[in-house]
Amino acid sequence: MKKKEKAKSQSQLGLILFRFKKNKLAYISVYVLILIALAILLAPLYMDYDKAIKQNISERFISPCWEHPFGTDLYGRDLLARVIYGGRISLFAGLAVILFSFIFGVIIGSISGYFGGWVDQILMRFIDIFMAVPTIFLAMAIVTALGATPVNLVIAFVICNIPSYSRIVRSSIMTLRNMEYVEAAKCCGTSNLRIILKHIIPNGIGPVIVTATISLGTAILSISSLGFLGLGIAPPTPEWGTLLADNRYYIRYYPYLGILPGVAIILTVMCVNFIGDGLRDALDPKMKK
Amino acid sequence: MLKYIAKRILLIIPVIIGITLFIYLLLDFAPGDPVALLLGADATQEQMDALRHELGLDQNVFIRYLNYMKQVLQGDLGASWFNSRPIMDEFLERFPNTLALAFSALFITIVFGLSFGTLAAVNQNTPLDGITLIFALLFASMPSFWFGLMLQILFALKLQWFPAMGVGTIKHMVLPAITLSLGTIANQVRMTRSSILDVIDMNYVRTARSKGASEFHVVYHHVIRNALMPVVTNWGLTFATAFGGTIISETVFSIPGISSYLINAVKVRDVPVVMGTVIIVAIIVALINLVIDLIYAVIDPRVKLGYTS
Amino acid sequence: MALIETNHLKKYFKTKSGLLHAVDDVTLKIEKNETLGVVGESGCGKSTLGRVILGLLPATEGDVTYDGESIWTEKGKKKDFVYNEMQMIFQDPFSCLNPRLSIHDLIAEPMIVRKMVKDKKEMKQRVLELMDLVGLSERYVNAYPHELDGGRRQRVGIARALALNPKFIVCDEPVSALDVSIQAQILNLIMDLQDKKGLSYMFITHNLCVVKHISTNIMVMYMGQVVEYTSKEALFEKQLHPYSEALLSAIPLPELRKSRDRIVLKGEVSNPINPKPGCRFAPRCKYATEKCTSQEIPLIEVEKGRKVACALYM
Amino acid sequence: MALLEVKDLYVNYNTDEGVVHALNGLNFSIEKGECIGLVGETGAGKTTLALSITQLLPKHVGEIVQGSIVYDGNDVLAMNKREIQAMRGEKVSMIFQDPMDSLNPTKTVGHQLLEVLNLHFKELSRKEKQEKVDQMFRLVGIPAERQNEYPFQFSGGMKQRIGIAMALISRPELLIADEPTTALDVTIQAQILDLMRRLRDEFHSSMILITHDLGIVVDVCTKVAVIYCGQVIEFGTIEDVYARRNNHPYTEGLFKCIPDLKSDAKRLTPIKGYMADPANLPKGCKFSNRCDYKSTRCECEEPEFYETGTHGIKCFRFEGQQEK
Repeated sequence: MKKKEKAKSQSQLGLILFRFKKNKLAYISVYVLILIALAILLAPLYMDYDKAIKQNISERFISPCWEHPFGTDLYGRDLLARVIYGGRISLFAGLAVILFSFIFGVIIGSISGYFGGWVDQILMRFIDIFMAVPTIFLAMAIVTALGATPVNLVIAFVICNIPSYSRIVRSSIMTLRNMEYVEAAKCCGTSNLRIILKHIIPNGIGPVIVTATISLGTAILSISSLGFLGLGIAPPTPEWGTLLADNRYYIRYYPYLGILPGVAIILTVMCVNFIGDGLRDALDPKMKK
Repeated sequence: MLKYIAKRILLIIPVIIGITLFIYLLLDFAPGDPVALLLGADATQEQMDALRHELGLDQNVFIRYLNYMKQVLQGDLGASWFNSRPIMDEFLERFPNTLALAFSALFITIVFGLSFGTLAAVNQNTPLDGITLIFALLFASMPSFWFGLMLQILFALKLQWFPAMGVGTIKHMVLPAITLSLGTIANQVRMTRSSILDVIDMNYVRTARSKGASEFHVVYHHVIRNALMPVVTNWGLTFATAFGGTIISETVFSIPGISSYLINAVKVRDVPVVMGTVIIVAIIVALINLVIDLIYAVIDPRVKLGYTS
Repeated sequence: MALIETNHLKKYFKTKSGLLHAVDDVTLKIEKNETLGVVGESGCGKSTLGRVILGLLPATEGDVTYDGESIWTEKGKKKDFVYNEMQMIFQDPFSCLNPRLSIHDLIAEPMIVRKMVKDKKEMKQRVLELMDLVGLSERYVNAYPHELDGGRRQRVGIARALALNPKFIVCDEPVSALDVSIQAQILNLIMDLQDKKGLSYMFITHNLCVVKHISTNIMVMYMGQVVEYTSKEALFEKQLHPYSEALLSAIPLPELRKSRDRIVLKGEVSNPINPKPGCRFAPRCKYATEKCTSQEIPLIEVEKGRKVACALYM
Repeated sequence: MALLEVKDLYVNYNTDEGVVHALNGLNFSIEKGECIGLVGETGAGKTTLALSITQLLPKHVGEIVQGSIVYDGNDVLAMNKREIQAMRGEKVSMIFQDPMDSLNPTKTVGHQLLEVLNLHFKELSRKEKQEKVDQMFRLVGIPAERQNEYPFQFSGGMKQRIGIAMALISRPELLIADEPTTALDVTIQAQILDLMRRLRDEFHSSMILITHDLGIVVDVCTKVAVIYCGQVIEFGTIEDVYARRNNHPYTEGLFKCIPDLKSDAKRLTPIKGYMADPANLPKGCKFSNRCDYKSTRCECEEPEFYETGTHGIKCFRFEGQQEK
């Protein structure tokens, strides 16, 4: 009974939040992720960037200790510093990728889905073209052409992500544009823009946000994959992928070199995934119970 | 049916033209002179001009593209700018490795994805369901290069159960294929689960139960096939993802496949190699999608009858 | 002059299997303060007709006039006055309200769009007035649609339609998704509003029973065409077209009776895709003769104010 | 002995938003060969009752809290899975509301009929089963050749015919039809009702017809039970109830708010207010908040069932009248 009271007079958003909070794992993940993000964001306040890039051969391969909690790598750089500063690129490049893909995807998908007809046909044929090869191939080609900088990395992945976002937005809008409340809006002469912004996007955005959250994890992993392949960020800038690539031949002798950065990446990405999962369940209560 | 297949194959052509044109222009637009890269720093202007002429780089980019495509249509992908080896030869050598890898990953993904997804769905809201989902998310959160390295160190270098690198036997394939399927299994499990849960709520499943069928009969005869439909459509994407993932697997396990070929070409901007790879990959992905659509038609009578009528 | 008039209105849709004659040659007239009941089964084109009259769909042929003026400009744009004068009440109380908006915002939305109200205070007052008019308690003003039941949602939909003070409202099956006890409430409300505000309605339904009380005239449609068009009294007195007769007879009435002499039609409705000339009801009609399919059956006036399209009356 | 006897049944749905009390002490029974119409509005608990009888309530959500269901002398709630499965489909069959999605879209309709025989009549030969299927198709008015087609190739009315064929092929003792014609057009509804009447006479099955339409019941059934807020509030033969002399105030209201084709009254007489929230039910008579005759007693005390012959009404107005 009490629960019922609580659900009363809540907007849909409120209801979704209410359901999300019931998913403990997802709820905890939000806090953990905020902590990780703060640690990464505020790194300059408590940790010298020099520690992450300055080579110091005399201190190479020091196992984790009080001074170097994650140990040092083959050039004697502090691994924790490298992981934290590396996270800046991975996490924020990932966020940027999602943000821009989201914006472009919503714009293209809405136009395509709402107007249909030849506009849709043309846009979708373009989308087909970019879906013709696996994203990582496309991203590789774009990064090589533009040069390996963080900004170009983001551009490459945004181009790769737009198609799937557009498609999701498009299909969700195609079902919504036939809803009776959209017709009701048309009846009083609401402009197309207002219909899209006020009636369609707020109702269709849910699945897109879920996709965005889940693909944030994928984006972080893909960016570090390119780094691992030597196609991402140019050294010595620390980045999660390059960091592992640098040490890959020494991991068998110094396992901490692989395990600790790996755990850091997994923890971050897993939080993102749990949140995405929680959001999905909150948006689609049918999946629970 | 044949008409449909022909139509689908014809539709691949504009897509291929689009993607190749995009990449061709992109590589051309990119800063830096490939000729300078090829000849090194101390080449003279004459040498550079000569090579540029030899490679046809002194012409307009669209004309070059047209000439290139003409050549491709005759089945000739040209030669690498770097070692002048015909690209086709190189492909034929490397392709089987990559394909074998991608297909084994697809196979592992489907087998594990379907069985665990079904298991989780049927036991919805039990600990089994929860554990499956958490593991799926855990695997989805691992960088595959890291996972590959860990597998390599543990099972190849320490335990020596499998070879650490190269190709040759089935054993060589095990670790790379597992690494590769890591990224796709999680998604497959989740999709299968949610799709089955969707179907299990359908009225026709209730109808089947009302006929007095056992739960196993209901799931086996009425749920799985219908639940497979959205999952099967996703196999195309799964394959593409696995195919893209071979880059990592091949790098970690030093497999001479098409992906490692591409990485090197991309690093030195070997345009014909990049273009050739993109064309071949696009064709393969499109064909796989076609095959998957045909499988779909077998499962869904609506589509099948739509083709024939 | 009639408030709403259509003249040989046609709406065709292109489909894969041919041209769908959704609305085929409909001529109708709705006077001020009158209600036209449009009755037919699913797929007979009644909803499409309503949408064409409101200008939500462009007509393939023919025109819709409001007070003698076409609702379309020369260039094919909808004229501005249409939005203020003509509104719609929808069938599905669940999908007709945007779930993200509160009841206040839902009712206020048309007034914001048409810039009818100056400030927030006036808006709030207008909204409360409208809620009162449709019998919604004030405490729901900040509620969201998912918190209301079907009957109350339908009241919100009616309040929204009334927000712009329209003269003409198309009611597209407004009660068919509701329970009978709620149905009667909503029907009464719609009739009361007509008296209070001098509204004209086009009332679309599949249930002849429902239009019994509300209509002035009734139009029976079958596969895109009008088969009978007459005053309510005349129709319930005697149905001239065999389809109207069957439709009325098929309604299960909650009363004891000895014999069950209802007409059961054979066959089912098909789509009017590339229809053949002749009566479209002929395949299901027990009176059908060769005459029915060999020639076009026009809608002809058999008595004053009574039109039927049937070979029996030619 | 009654074929089916439901006694004091309470069913809850445990949802995220709280507990919904779908059935609240429902009593109901049906004799062999009877055809009872179960009338009520959305949310009254009609479908819940049907699903409780066949133990098909949604897992984890629907829960039988109290009461008993006895079918042919056997306690349904005590049956194990196998016994329930043996009962479903063979002795008790169901016809569902929405013909659009009550059939498996990827199996031919013939196969779906055959499945019932494969489950319950294993002793029959293939040929015999096939013959039965053919015969069933003819009986519901579908050419037997069409059994190799898929559900999407049929119209709504045809699909419902197939649903009926599927429910009757095992010649069940009890048929539960849950709003079988609600999704159909009136002229098709008339066809289906006609068919159901014919088959009811032919198969001699007992039938529970669930509907919201009082008009359908009088056409097909011999007895009627009116259900409101998860309770049967009036029960009797068609003649008892439709004579409209003594009715529960709710039934009376229902009759009044159906537009009458004969009267010329301009306004309808609706039942005021809305059905009580099943998550938050009133203490006394569940209808008291909408009732014109209510007294303070109705608000705090639940009325019993007062019976006169075959006619029972759950309302204090009829207290003491049962002797007459």
